[in-house]
Amino acid sequence: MSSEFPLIGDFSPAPGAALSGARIGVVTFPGTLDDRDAARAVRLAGAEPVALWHADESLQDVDAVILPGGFSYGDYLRAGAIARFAPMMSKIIDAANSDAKLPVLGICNGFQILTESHLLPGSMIKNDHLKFICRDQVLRVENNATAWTSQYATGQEISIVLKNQDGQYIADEKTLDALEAEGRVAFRYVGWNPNGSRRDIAGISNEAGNVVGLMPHPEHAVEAGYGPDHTGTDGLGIFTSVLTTLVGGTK
Amino acid sequence: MTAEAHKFNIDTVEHAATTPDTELPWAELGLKQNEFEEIVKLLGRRPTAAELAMYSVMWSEHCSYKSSKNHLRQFGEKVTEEMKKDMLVGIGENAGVTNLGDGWAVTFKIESHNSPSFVEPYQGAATGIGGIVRDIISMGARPVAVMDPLRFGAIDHPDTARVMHGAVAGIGGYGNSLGLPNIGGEMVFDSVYQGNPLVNALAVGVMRHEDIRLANASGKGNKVVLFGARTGGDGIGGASVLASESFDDSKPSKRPAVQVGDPFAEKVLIECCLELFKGSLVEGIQDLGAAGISCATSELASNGDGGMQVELTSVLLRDPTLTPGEILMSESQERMMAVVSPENVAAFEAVMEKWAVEYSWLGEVTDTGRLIITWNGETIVDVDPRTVAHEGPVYDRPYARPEWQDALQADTFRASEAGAGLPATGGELKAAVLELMASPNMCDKSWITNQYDRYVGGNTALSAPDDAGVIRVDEETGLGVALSTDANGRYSFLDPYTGAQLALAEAYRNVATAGAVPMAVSDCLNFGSPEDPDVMWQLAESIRGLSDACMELGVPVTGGNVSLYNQTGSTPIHPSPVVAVLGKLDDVARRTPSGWRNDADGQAIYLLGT
Amino acid sequence: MPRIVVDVMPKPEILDPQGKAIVGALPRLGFDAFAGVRQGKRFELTVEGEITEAVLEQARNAAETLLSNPVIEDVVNVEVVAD
Amino acid sequence: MPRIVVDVMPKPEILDPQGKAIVGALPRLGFDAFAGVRQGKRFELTVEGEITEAVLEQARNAAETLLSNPVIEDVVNVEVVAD
Ligand SMILES: Nc1ncnc2c1ncn2[C@@H]1O[C@H](COP(=O)(O)OP(=O)(O)O)[C@@H](O)[C@H]1O
Repeated sequence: MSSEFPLIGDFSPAPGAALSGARIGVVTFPGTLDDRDAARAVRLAGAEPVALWHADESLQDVDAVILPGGFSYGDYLRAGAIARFAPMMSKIIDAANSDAKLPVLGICNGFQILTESHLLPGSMIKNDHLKFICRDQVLRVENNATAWTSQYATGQEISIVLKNQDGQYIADEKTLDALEAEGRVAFRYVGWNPNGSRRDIAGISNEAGNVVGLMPHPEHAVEAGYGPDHTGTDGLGIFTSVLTTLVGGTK
Repeated sequence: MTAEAHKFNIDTVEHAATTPDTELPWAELGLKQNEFEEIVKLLGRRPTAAELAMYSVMWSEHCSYKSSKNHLRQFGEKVTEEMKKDMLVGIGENAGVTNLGDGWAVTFKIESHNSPSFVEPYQGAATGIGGIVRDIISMGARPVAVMDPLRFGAIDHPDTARVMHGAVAGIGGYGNSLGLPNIGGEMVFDSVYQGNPLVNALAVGVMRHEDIRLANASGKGNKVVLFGARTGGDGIGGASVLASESFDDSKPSKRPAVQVGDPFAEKVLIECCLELFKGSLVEGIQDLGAAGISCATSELASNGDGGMQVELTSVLLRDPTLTPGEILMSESQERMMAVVSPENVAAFEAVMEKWAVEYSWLGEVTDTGRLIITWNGETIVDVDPRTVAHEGPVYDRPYARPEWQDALQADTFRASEAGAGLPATGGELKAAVLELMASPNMCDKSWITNQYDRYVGGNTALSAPDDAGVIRVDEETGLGVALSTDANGRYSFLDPYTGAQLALAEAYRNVATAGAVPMAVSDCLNFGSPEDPDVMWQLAESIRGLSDACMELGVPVTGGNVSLYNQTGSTPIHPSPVVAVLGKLDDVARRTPSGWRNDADGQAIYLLGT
Repeated sequence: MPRIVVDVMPKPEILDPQGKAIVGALPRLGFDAFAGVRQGKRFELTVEGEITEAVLEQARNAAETLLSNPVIEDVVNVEVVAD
Repeated sequence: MPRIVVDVMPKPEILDPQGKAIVGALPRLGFDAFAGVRQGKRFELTVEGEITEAVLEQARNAAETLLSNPVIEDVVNVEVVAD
């Protein structure tokens, strides 16, 4: 394979990228699908994507980590259940809980891995209609005080891509009440709840706000022509948000 | 001899030579008397059980194209130099390869998985996607998209829901898990497909020119390796006579008639193969589809320059009771076979370990010109691989225009005669349009396409409900491809020659209206029994029509698939040549979506054509 | 309330991708005692009132027709469980 | 070969979408005896050799850590089955 032309979505930082100098890890598990897409989004946001392999134990000094979407281990047993035990996950769990509060974003299967890892509360079960669903989905940003949402306004509506089979977010009432009370609901579905998620929750954060998980896919809405309705780029804000967080700024 | 060697009553070549009169179940395995006699002539003795297994699957209609070969030649003959100029690999390999320029190449192919999808719709359709994707990987390409032309029985028939929902879920379940966007397809309901749904699947892949790989085993001393899933009894349920290799009365153990797909295993296999290609670690590679190891060993060997020696006990098994013949015939999914030079063995193994893919070394390439397969060192197959893979029987089946064709064509609808039924007022016209739009074959397909991931990969520039799917190949230049599949069984039934041409014309138009230059054609010819002269005529006419039209439009056929015996009892399906056209866009940013645009207020509408 | 439990397993000769993935994961977690895993389904049917032979017969029928796919699965158990 | 069976069911308070779909389908097929259905998982773990208490303990641990997610599921059964 020649290296001068990236094969479709290969990880190679675009020339002149990484202006911020930020390095963002994108983890690949066996069965991960959207790792190239997440790396592209990182690049378009101006940072450098760093490929992290599930079986390795070094975080390679990255400044933040993305657990991308897909079907790790085929989603067999439960979505995210087997991937959660990868060596790389132990490192990520430690780094996310450490004083440094490594920013971690879980998208779709990544969100499922985060709940299985107990970095985020609750769990995901099959969509209420039992089918895989792929559609353009409107979300409301409920909290822009997390590491991954600072570039949005609270209450802002964005349109990104939703695609999942096990996307119904559930938690017990106490947990749901606490999430709402603490402002940890990061995103809600607007207009239609596509999978039966409790209280229309599409994404949540941990207490510190450095760990965020969401079911829909912001990385599929970063380039005009390849996202919702052939034009949408609303997802880019997630990736620029973390860069802002890393340089210590806010909007 | 070890106990292992005695696990079965092994029918060795030596044994076969001394027992010429042993009764063999060639008829049960689907061979005709003349075919069996031909095998005996080729070998100069009766075949062993294992050889019989290999010949029977490789000489089946499905693998040998024995009824269609004489007609399919036209695809190779009716081509001009101009049509060949971008064809890097033509018909005959796993899939054809077309030059896209800038060092890029694209490969695509369409195949059927019709009867497995009727028996078990979810798994049948899922493994259909799996199989076509492996064809694309084995060319050295990264698969980038899939499509699924589907045909089911009447929408209100009680069995249609079972088949249709199962097949759609299976295509989604497998394709979505592979990370391949589904960029288009078809959905047709017609009672002719009631007992014979058509589940066709297309995959497209891209590669750099230097990454093109072919299925051949050359270089004496190079190692032969089987990797991916373990071999089970899948797909040999119908050939249970082989369960007792000595053909005595011992009871065959249970063999599944259906295959269950493991999309996760296939996704890992894709990444693992791409890593092998990147490191130039394989000399030749072949996917295992129908006819499994029989097909892979005989094709690799006969496309190479020598022979091959394989020890069959080295195959990793899921079911330890499989006999040698069954191992050779098994259709277990998610397996690949490769030829690796000795200096790359360690690097090859490192890639397998990284992806946790199981593998086993089976043997090596030789210069004997023979394919020799042993079982614990005893020879059970000793054949010229070309006689298995390429020089099977070819039939000139009789065909004739059916007697009923004239009556069928004469049965037309004339507005003047049936005038009373035509809409006369604006209101009636509106009602007629609404009725048409709500008919099963015209209405919205988003209930299907919403179950398919169209975004994964981030390169989908057009997908449903557009006329063609468009995929970006090069992120820097915007170079991309457009694809459409079409067929109309009713047109083809009325006139197979013109019907096939119309299918091509429609797919060609869909690609052109998306803004692409049509470049290549792949086709899946779904027909009834070739032993019926009416059906054989439909097949012959369709191929003649399609090849003439390809010549006329200047687009070559680079590959495809023939699916025969699609019939219930003696009633065949309508002739259904599904045609896929691939086109090129220099910059996918210039693609044209179909449908009115929101910002198009005040723009003029033109109707082009006659 | 008494329930009827229906157990459905993939046929032994059929590939079970889920079981295969679990077998691969177990040793990584230090569980080294298991040679194989197969994953099937367990259904619990609740009944209002008494579980008569007729109800049990319905459960057996439902197990064969709706709860399992006879092409790839076996119903291995239909029994009444009290608690 | 003796096996260890592990049964995992969705927690009672969690709505089970698959069970719900089955409850809806049963009466359409003429099965009217059932008030509710829940769908869980049944794992069969095979062991080479004898099933000792230590092996059974591993199975219990695997059931709690990998085979079930305590947020949504309960392990309802871990037992040895001979056949
Ligand atoms: N089985 C299918 N899989 C994927 N896409 C499909 C399928 N059936 C239809 N489509 C897509 O839905 C859209 C509408 O299909 P159709 O009504 O057949 O279009 P047309 O009549 O313009 O050919 C097209 O984009 C087509 O590719």
